[in-house]
Amino acid sequence: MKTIAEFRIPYRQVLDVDGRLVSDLPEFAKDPEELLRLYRMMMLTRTFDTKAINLQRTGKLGTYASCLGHEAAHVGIGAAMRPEDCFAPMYREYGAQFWRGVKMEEVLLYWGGDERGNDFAAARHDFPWCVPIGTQCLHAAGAALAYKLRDEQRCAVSVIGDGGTSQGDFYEALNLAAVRELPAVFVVVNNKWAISVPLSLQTASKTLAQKAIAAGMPGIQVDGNDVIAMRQTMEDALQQAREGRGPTLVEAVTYRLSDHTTADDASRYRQKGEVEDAWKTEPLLRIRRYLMDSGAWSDADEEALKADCTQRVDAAVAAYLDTPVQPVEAMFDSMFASLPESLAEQRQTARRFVNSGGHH
Amino acid sequence: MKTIAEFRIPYRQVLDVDGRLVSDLPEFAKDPEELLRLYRMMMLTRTFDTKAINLQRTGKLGTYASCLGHEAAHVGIGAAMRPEDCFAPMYREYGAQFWRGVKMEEVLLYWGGDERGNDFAAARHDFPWCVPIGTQCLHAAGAALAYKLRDEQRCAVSVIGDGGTSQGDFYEALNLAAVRELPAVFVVVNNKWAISVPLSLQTASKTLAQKAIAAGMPGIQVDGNDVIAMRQTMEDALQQAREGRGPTLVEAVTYRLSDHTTADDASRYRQKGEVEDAWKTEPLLRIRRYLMDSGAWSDADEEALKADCTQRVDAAVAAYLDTPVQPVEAMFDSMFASLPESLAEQRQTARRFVNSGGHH
Amino acid sequence: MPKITLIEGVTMALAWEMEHDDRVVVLGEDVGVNGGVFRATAGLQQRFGGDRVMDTPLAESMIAGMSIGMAAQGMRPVCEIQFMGFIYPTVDQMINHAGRLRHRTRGRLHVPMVLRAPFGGGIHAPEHHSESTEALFAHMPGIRVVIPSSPRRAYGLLLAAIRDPDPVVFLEPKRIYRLQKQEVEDNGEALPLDTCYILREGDDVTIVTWGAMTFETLKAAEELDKEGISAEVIDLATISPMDLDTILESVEKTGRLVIVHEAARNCGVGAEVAAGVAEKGIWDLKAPIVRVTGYDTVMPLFRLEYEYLPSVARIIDGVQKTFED
Amino acid sequence: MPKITLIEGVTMALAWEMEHDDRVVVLGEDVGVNGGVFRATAGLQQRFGGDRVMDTPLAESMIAGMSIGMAAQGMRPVCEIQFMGFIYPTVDQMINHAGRLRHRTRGRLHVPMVLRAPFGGGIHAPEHHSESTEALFAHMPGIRVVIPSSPRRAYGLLLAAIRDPDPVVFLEPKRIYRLQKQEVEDNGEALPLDTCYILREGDDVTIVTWGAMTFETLKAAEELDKEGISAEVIDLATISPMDLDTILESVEKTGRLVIVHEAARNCGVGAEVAAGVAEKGIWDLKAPIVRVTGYDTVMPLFRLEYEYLPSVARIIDGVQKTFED
Ligand SMILES: Cc1ncc(C[n+]2csc(CCOP(=O)(O)OP(=O)(O)O)c2C)c(N)n1
Ligand SMILES: Cc1ncc(C[n+]2csc(CCOP(=O)(O)OP(=O)(O)O)c2C)c(N)n1
Ligand SMILES: [Mg+2]
Ligand SMILES: [Mg+2]
Repeated sequence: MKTIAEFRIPYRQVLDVDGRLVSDLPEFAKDPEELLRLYRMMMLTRTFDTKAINLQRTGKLGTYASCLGHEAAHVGIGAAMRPEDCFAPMYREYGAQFWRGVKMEEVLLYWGGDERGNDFAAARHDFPWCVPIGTQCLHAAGAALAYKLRDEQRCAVSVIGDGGTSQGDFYEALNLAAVRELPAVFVVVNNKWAISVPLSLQTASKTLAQKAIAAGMPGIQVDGNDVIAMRQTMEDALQQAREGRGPTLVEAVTYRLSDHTTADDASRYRQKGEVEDAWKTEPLLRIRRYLMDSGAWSDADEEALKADCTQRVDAAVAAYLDTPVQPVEAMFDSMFASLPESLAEQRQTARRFVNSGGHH
Repeated sequence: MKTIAEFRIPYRQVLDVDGRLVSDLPEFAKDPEELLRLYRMMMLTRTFDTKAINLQRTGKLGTYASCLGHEAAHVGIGAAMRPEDCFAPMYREYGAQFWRGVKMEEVLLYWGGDERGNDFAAARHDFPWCVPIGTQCLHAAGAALAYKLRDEQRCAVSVIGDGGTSQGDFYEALNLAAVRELPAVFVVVNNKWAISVPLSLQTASKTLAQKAIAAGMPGIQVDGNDVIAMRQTMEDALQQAREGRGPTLVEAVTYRLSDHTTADDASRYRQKGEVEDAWKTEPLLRIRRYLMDSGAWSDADEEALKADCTQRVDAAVAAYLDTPVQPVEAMFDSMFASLPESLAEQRQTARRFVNSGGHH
Repeated sequence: MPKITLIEGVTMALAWEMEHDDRVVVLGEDVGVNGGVFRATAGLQQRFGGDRVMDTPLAESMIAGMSIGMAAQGMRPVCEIQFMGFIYPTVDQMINHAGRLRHRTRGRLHVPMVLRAPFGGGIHAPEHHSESTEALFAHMPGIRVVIPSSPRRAYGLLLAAIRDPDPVVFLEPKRIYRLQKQEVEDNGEALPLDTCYILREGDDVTIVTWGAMTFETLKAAEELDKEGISAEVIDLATISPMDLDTILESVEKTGRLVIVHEAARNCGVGAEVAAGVAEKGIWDLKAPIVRVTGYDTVMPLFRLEYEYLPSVARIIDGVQKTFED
Repeated sequence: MPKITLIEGVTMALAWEMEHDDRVVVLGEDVGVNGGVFRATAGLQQRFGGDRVMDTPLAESMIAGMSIGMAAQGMRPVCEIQFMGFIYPTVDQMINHAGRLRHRTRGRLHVPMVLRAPFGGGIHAPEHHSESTEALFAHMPGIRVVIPSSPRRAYGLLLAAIRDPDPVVFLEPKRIYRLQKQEVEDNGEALPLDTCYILREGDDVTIVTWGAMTFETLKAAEELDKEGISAEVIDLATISPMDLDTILESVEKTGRLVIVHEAARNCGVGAEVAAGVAEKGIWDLKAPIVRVTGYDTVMPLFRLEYEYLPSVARIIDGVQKTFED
């Protein structure tokens, strides 16, 4: 039979697992300072992540979704975006969010059960963490459409997981973005697992990047543990979007080194060996190797950085722990622009019975 | 960048618009009687369609969805399926359903506002017409899973339109079927329009068959006005499914020659010229030409067939018009296997006030 | 002043607001060239162009989700769901995001969107084209549900809905889209939300209803008048949040309450009206509260649909029940 | 006899029915090797294999839709939605197909499926993990909504739900998944659906509740006893279709009705209970009907969730209101 359509999915990697160059260094990466900025943020993110898990273990934080192993993918996204762009995350993209100005204490407040964590001091237009998987992709598409209609040179970026690619909303967003040539980039962070469901039970598609073909948009797979490849791929996709040449689907291949969340016990469903192997490919390792080999980084720098990160994280934790609980009225006061009568009455009831439920 | 995945979408046509062979005749098509069976059903379907539209125009039928121009696609599906297979239609696949034993008066009852039209006398396990677009694909996937779990050699076939391919349920069904290797075939009848929305506003994907790639399943585009290509493509896909080699997405390219439904006026949104051109490619024409050229069919046969079809359609219409309205109790009696008390009380109310609403 | 129908009131409100607010965009299936399957957006794309009046791909969750994204980024999307029977894929986006975004971001982002949909039976439509499931949306915190029952209210309430900084589900009773003409001045004047509209004053019984059923209810009220029963007819209009005070005042006067709606009875909005009065106005009641509603069945195909819809006779009977002892 | 928790009752019922009915299959996200995020399906895949206990891709509309397809073709799928906050993509398939298929085919096809989901707050879970929106499903014709409130009822009602030839939405109050242990014999005996369960007899006031709130309600009843108020506590159990008769009988005896639920108040199931009594039992009432419910706000994140959930004190206050005049 004759062929009426053909497609290919490209793959990008710049640094291999040992930090050796396997393809040309992109322009930005020729400036060591640029690479150090990425590395420092990856380190800060990991330091924060470790601390957050400890806070949860010691009862000072609620369920927390770790980003261990995702640092390159997340930081690469954040570093490629402009402040005026819009980020629609899922729930573990701290590396990208820190780059955009989201505060560590905001992350802690959110997982600590306080909506004020979603009231970002910076990136005011970014979407908050999104737990209902898939829905955020449509918000990104809508944001991109708003920018396009207003002729603003802004892009929207959403992140979803490998499991999330099974959701109809994900596909609907891709289809919309492509048919309207929206300034959007859809990132699939493929960390191989959706809680306990391995990729092999999630989809039969060989890559997740190829899901772009269904929408008629370009898809590319990138080594998500290679922060240089990640940032460059995002910059290319964003530039294309900004110039009105339409959206891109980026699959970042990485691995979830942690449990799904602190409420999960991954040992129930995956092999120790698999995780140990994954550790050999983790993202900080290779960029550090590369920086050290190129003489831009030393053990002393490493120690200093770690100390600095710890100090900054500790300060954020202190700020978080010092935040008093919101007054019960907060439950009502942001429901509508102005409070309907029926709610005003309930608001009084809530005040009357404050603390009667206990459990604090 | 290196390529990590490549895909191609094949296209099948056997008869061109003039009824000339453009590729080898499949086995079944070498028997003229087989081709005549297909042609007769296409003619019956078209005769029925014309009559149904007239019934609506004269107030004897509710809104009706015409299948004008889809006869080859629909009959090709029906002819390739086995009785024990399961069909999950949308709302205009009469040609496929007639082949499976659905009665013309059942179609009329349904569009005439009577649920008994969905109580097929034959194909008892087939799904009824499905108006909420996209949902039927998941029912087909579920049916296919049931057969697979029970080790039955049965397949499920669903049909969706070009517009329907934008629905999340469509994609979710494809993804599920592929990852579980279900005995299912998903047919996209691409008639170029979703009511007033042209394909160009529906999706940026060059073909609809390529949407299969997102699920990791094979996709093929077929000339949906070529009943031979259509039936053969379906037979291949069904055999593959039956043998446990997984699902296929079949895009049947055709054209909606009618208004969307009798409630629609397509002249509001599409060009006369486009429709006139489409008439030149319509499905009955080319198979008739082929049959006549090969001496298997004559003008006399044609006249006889038309007379026979008219007679059978008239009989069905008479049966439909003779069907009395259901008793008001019918509204309640099939809600649950056994009627809950609260409903029993409402059932009495309905009887007490029967006809009080008027409008009959 | 032009005499217009309810659906023309919708079109007029959309046109006015698009004319006066660049942020307003209309989107949905077939809303463009075709002007909507009921013609609610007729002429708008020709007038405002394809960027302001967009035909979307066929996906309702997408329509709601993209509208939320647009609204959160400063637009005022008014999206159309072609029939209420197809509104259910929007439920996730509406309850999990539209109604929550302001709350969960402490007001940093909000969702000034309107989700329009024709609803209700009685036009001999095909399957799934006659639903009345406003109760589903009325139960969602953070979302307003508004239903007009006249050309004037269609115009005024839709303007208010579009201008409201929070999400509004605007349900249009398609059975009366063209039933009645009213003089409506195209002056951009909105009508207040969160309040009932008293359609008919009366002393003996309060009948609360909304949407198309206001017509059967007013007919019933006329009939009852002949029997010497004076009925007050209240159009709930904003289904949620509900203006219970107006209803309580009326019941205080009449002592009797009948609720009429087309939707299924069980957990319908009528239950909330009854519960509110049973809590705060029970001592005013001289009779049991009566609900005259659609049945707890699937909306039947059209041969039986008028057996499902509350009839004038059923409403009269319901009122008479409140005079038995 | 083993003493088990509510969630163990769920697991035990699933295992029994899978053992005795080949048509029963369990499917959902993480229900396989992982045994469900709450362990409700723990051990089932190991015991019955991957064909009977299937991890599905991450898509709730898919889970509902495929279950409908399987059920219509002779299987008995019991599917799990991981949290009620993620149940909304199933609404379209449930209302448009699960609840309709028997009706629209005049009984040719039917949908013996169970849609299980943990629901409710109080476990300090993340956002969207604490919803109680049973009212949405209670308004859907053709669908049963069942909520157990004890290990015994979890076992008996789930067995009944799986055996029921029509679709059942089975909501599990996760806050009490492990709160209480009961002796439950694993004998495959189902408990009746469509009926209330009287948890405590009393003469002065009827309190209707369901799910986790039965615990606060029973505590409140104990407290009230000390004040000399004897409360009858009724577990609604089958939320829809509702067993109003048992409630009416109780109100006839007590003359007072308080309804307690965790869900938002507006158009919650409590409204239907109140409306039913205001229609059929109003003359028995010595006091206004009182609802003690969650607020019409978004369920707050966990630092405030116990300010949202009805407390024992609020229930006591609600009951006391019915004794004021
Ligand atoms: C719509 C929806 N369904 C289910 C869940 C529960 N849930 C939370 S995370 C998760 C797995 C997500 O996996 P993936 O998309 O791969 O992202 P990852 O967590 O691996 O980054 C599930 C099922 C949810 N949050 N939203
Ligand atoms: C979920 C849903 N949304 C909207 C509609 C209204 N509607 C009926 S047919 C139709 C267009 C369908 O186009 P397509 O999928 O191409 O099928 P076709 O009618 O062209 O065969 C629409 C929007 C519907 N039936 N279901
Ligand atoms: Mg993952
Ligand atoms: Mg089409």
